[in-house]
Amino acid sequence: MDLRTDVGGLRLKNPTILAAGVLGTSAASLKRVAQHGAGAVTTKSTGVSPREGHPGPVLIKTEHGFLNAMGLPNPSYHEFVRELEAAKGDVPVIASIFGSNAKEFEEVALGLNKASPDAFELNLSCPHAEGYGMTLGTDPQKVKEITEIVKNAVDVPVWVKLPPLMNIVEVGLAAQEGGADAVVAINTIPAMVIDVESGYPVLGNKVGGLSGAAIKPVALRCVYELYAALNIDVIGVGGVSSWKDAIEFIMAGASAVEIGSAIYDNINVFRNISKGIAQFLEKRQRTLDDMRGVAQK
Amino acid sequence: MDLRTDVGGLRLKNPTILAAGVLGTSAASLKRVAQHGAGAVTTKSTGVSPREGHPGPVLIKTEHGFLNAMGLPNPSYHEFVRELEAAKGDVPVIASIFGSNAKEFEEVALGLNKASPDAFELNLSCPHAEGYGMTLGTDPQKVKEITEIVKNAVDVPVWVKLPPLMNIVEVGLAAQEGGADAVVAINTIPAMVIDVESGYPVLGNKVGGLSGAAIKPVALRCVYELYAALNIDVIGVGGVSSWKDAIEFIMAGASAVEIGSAIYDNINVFRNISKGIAQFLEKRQRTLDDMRGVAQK
Amino acid sequence: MMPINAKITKIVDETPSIKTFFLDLTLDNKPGQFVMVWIREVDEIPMSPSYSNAITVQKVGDATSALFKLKKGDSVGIRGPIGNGFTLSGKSILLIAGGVGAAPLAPLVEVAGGKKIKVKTLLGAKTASELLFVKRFRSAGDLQTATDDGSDGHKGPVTELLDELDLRGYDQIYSCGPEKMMSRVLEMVKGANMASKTQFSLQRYIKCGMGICGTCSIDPSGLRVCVDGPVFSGETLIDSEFGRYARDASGRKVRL
Amino acid sequence: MMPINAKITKIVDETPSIKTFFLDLTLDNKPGQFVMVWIREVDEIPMSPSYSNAITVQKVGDATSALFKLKKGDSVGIRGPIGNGFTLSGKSILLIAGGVGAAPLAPLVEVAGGKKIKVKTLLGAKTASELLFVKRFRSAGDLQTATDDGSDGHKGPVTELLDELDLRGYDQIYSCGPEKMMSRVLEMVKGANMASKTQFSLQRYIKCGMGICGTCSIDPSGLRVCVDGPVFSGETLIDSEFGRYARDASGRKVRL
Ligand SMILES: Cc1cc2nc3c(=O)[nH]c(=O)nc-3n(C[C@H](O)[C@H](O)[C@H](O)COP(=O)(O)OP(=O)(O)OC[C@H]3O[C@@H](n4cnc5c(N)ncnc54)[C@H](O)[C@@H]3O)c2cc1C
Ligand SMILES: Cc1cc2nc3c(=O)[nH]c(=O)nc-3n(C[C@H](O)[C@H](O)[C@H](O)COP(=O)(O)OP(=O)(O)OC[C@H]3O[C@@H](n4cnc5c(N)ncnc54)[C@H](O)[C@@H]3O)c2cc1C
Ligand SMILES: Cc1cc2nc3c(=O)[nH]c(=O)nc-3n(C[C@H](O)[C@H](O)[C@H](O)COP(=O)(O)O)c2cc1C
Ligand SMILES: Cc1cc2nc3c(=O)[nH]c(=O)nc-3n(C[C@H](O)[C@H](O)[C@H](O)COP(=O)(O)O)c2cc1C
Ligand code: FES
Ligand code: FES
Repeated sequence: MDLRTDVGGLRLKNPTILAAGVLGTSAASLKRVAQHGAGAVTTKSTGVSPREGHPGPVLIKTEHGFLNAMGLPNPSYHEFVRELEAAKGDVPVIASIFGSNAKEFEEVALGLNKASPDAFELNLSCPHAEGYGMTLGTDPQKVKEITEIVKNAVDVPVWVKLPPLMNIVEVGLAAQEGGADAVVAINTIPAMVIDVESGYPVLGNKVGGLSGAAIKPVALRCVYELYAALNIDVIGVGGVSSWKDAIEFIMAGASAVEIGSAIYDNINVFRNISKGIAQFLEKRQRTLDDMRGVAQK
Repeated sequence: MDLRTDVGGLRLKNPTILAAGVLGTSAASLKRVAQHGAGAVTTKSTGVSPREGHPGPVLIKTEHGFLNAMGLPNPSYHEFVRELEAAKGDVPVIASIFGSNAKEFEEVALGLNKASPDAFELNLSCPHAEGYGMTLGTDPQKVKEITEIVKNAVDVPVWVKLPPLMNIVEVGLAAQEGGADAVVAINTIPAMVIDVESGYPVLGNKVGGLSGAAIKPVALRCVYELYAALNIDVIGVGGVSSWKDAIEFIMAGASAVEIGSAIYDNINVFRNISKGIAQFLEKRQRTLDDMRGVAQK
Repeated sequence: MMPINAKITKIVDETPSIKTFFLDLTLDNKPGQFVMVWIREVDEIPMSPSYSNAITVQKVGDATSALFKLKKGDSVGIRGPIGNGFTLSGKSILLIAGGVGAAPLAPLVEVAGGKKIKVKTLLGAKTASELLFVKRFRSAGDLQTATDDGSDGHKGPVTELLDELDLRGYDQIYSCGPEKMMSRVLEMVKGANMASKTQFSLQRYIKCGMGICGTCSIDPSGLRVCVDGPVFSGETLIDSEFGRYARDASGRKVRL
Repeated sequence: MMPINAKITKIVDETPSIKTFFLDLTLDNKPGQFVMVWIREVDEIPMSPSYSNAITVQKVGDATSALFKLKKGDSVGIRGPIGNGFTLSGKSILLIAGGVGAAPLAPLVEVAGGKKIKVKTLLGAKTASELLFVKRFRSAGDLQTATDDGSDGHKGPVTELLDELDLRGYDQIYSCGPEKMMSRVLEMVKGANMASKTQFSLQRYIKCGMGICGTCSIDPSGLRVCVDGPVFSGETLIDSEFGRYARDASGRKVRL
């Protein structure tokens, strides 16, 4: 079964993509994920200067998902450009970048562009790093401005990763107006867990972002609404861990899915999901394109 | 162990409250919940005219929570005022009301006020009824205006139920400025589930609201942020099903918790949670007041 | 509980207004439990399985009409089984069924037959052609029928057949059908001091089918038909709303 | 996996820089697996249990200093056990431990002792007073020590003791300690064709401890120290970053 598919300006061998911030800090790690079947891989989000991230605990498995407050640790684009270069080869590599304003986004994009990533993903949605991510991604004007400046700076496709807003369509439209080739929905949902024995919030940063199975129905709703309203591709992310999850997203309108937390159970998740999707399509004698958006009634 | 507590202008015998929209359509049902240990009960949200609600399925148990799109079915305040009257007696009864604008809220509040509810809860947060709930609750100006008008119309405490916004503090402050005696956080999160066999969204209304365990960390974050920023009481709701959950909310700053979906497992959830809280406090020789907000570091 | 996809494998016309839909699924329910049937794009409605793999439906409105339009090979979504179902007990039982209310009672008599329990059924309908599952009741025991027009059996309400019976002669009594009919049964079993030994399957507006929304709560107990029922002992129903009113989709009281 | 609250029941000074913290919790780990220790308000750091209910910690920075300030009765949060741990095999094994690297090896020799496996340990430290768990290693088998200042045993790096041994005489070799030391061990076992029979416990910056964040991935395999390790066969480490560089909290390469 042919799972090749065009997604936001890239051609992928299958519609499963490694999500940003997961196993994306080194070329070796990205390549290992590619070898486990991912159709494309996204790097950890990179910024203008090195950040150590928040103190631990930085990631907790909750009963129904995962909660993280990594705090955007990264060695800066100056350092990361070498990893990015080395990461290329197997499958398309998408460089996730962040900044506190349009200028910083441009600087990082230009810096990493030397390593010729296959696409950029703008992190306008990380919920636990003051002044970054979500702080910008909730403002349609800023989303448009940042998308435009990066789009003008580079020649490869630019994807915009959105926070799980009630009015996600509004920022999705802003990204589209800014020239985005695709939107990616969703980043984690701001959340917290408290240790009742000690009375402390468990994360070092207290508040973090919820991912995994718990958020899947929220992500699916976002994809559904974005697909109905936008003309550009929508990439679904949030709680995908099985081929059924992936098909749900595709039926909601996703061109591809990104996978993060499910790595915890099995790094083979990409291969397993591709296999499951292929079997599903074969049984029905349908293609991915046939399935895309069928839940839009 | 004494669990009596003052919450948003009411004195409750324990800090567990039946959430709006759950077993709240008749006096008999509300009284049955009171008999199972609830410290107070909230009615189904009532509006100006009868609504049948959305076609089914209206409620689905997902892997990690519940998804509903009831669509605010209610017989109108004209009819419901009699149920409200009959519901009184055992524990405080909170009348949940909705409308499409401040005038409608006022009309419903005045109408139900004849039955002397112990408090009003303004539903500014239901996510799946076009023109109601969340549509208003995302706008701080409207939240303030509606709170003010109801507050002026009635003499009992007025609580404002908020949607799970990223910037929930902003609308919480608006409710406080409008004179609210407490804020209640959170209502369900807009979400959906798709049936991969048929390609249909499962809910009759397609999009609904996610409740239950999946949303607990999100609700907890909202309560934590509201408690830090507001001077009025915060009531936590979202995924409470055990005494540990309740203690987490209290440590985050909640004066009480509302319980909805957990009824599914056991209508005795109120009694069980009160018992668990009492044991926890006894072991530590602490009171509810000692525990409130200890996670605010 | 998510709906499971079920394909319709066969459709049988039972009466002019009632069809049985066989599914490629074992419903795994006790007689009297029900499933929620999702007719896509229309609604989700409660149905008590009439066989281990079938529902028997009377066309009464939107959703049932949409269901009647489905063909072999089409599919519906199924959630369930839900609720308590009937409790079989004793050596000799009596059933009073009206209309499509025969649907959950037919599998009950078959289980009873397997357990060598003596069964007597009183089956009513508007007219002869609307009598449901006549063969199934007859082969499981004694059957008496009643029709409004006298086209089969006794002419008049099926409850009139009760007048001739000594209700105390039965260990347990079961009833399912129009509420007016069941309410008459309740009066009679109450009179015979048999209310606590009579099980009624109630029909109320079911929305969530999960005991959460409260739509199906009955007065004055607040018990939920969907999860605390749909089968209730006659004793529970005495002095309740049963036979007097129900609530519509909005929660408004509607006289019966 | 949420942190479990563990109360400190006893604190033992092992060496001037190392303390053992006993907890009211059974850690239930294989030797070489680790737990994440949450020192509230400070950080969460990886530690390999030294007993079934204890961790043995060297003070090196913020979190370990904060841990050293805790008293009996205070508590920490524990997540784990995490990772693969050592695999015991053969009849005669050799251990090379440096500094606090002795922590996970001491329980290993005790398990080996219980299985009648012959154990020889080479234990190194800066100075005599810093030699960790001398008694435990000695009672489990043969022990040779080395100190930088010659205050006990051989004067010089512990790896120099390897020169005198026939490495092929051992069925399996285990090493834990400073990476410079382990990297020298790797060279020697490689020379003796024993790399595939040698298990190294690696220390890398661990953030999530769940195999998700990628902080601990090593070049060029991309294997994660936290879940694919922390124990790796020497064969896996040949021509890797091991002994040459690691990454700091930001992901920047740091030469060793
Ligand atoms: C536990 C239970 C088991 C049932 N088993 C059967 C069965 O085996 N066979 C059968 O034919 N019928 C059965 N019914 C009745 C059946 O559910 C209704 O006839 C059906 O829901 C009507 O749907 P509609 O859209 O076609 O009718 P509508 O146009 O919606 O209304 C027609 C009538 O059906 C009632 N009704 C509508 N929706 C519901 C609902 N969700 N729940 C309850 N009543 C409703 C209305 O009050 C009205 O009186 C059962 C009902 C219950 C509660
Ligand atoms: C699997 C494993 C098992 C370990 N077992 C033990 C043990 O049993 N006893 C013991 O004393 N030490 C052990 N360590 C090392 C211990 O985790 C570090 O010494 C500790 O994290 C230092 O924290 P700090 O804040 O005090 O030091 P910092 O001030 O943060 O730094 C001091 C040094 O510790 C390293 N370090 C800091 N944080 C981490 C981290 N999260 N993960 C790894 N290294 C870090 C830094 O790179 C630096 O070299 C183990 C490490 C690993 C990876
Ligand atoms: C540990 C961790 C780190 C993450 N780091 C980033 C990041 O750097 N940039 C980003 O855009 N998203 C980041 N995310 C969000 C994921 O890319 C993804 O949007 C989210 O986890 C939902 O997908 P999932 O449920 O498959 O994990 C991170 C998620 C996790 C769990
Ligand atoms: C079936 C159902 C109906 C609901 N109806 C209402 C409602 O009418 N008004 C309202 O404010 N909230 C309503 N809610 C939201 C709940 O009151 C509550 O905020 C939410 O379910 C989260 O709490 P839980 O996780 O304990 O269920 C409803 C929730 C459910 C599950
Ligand atoms: S139908 Fe919702 S409680 Fe019974
Ligand atoms: S520390 Fe996160 S993957 Fe190992």
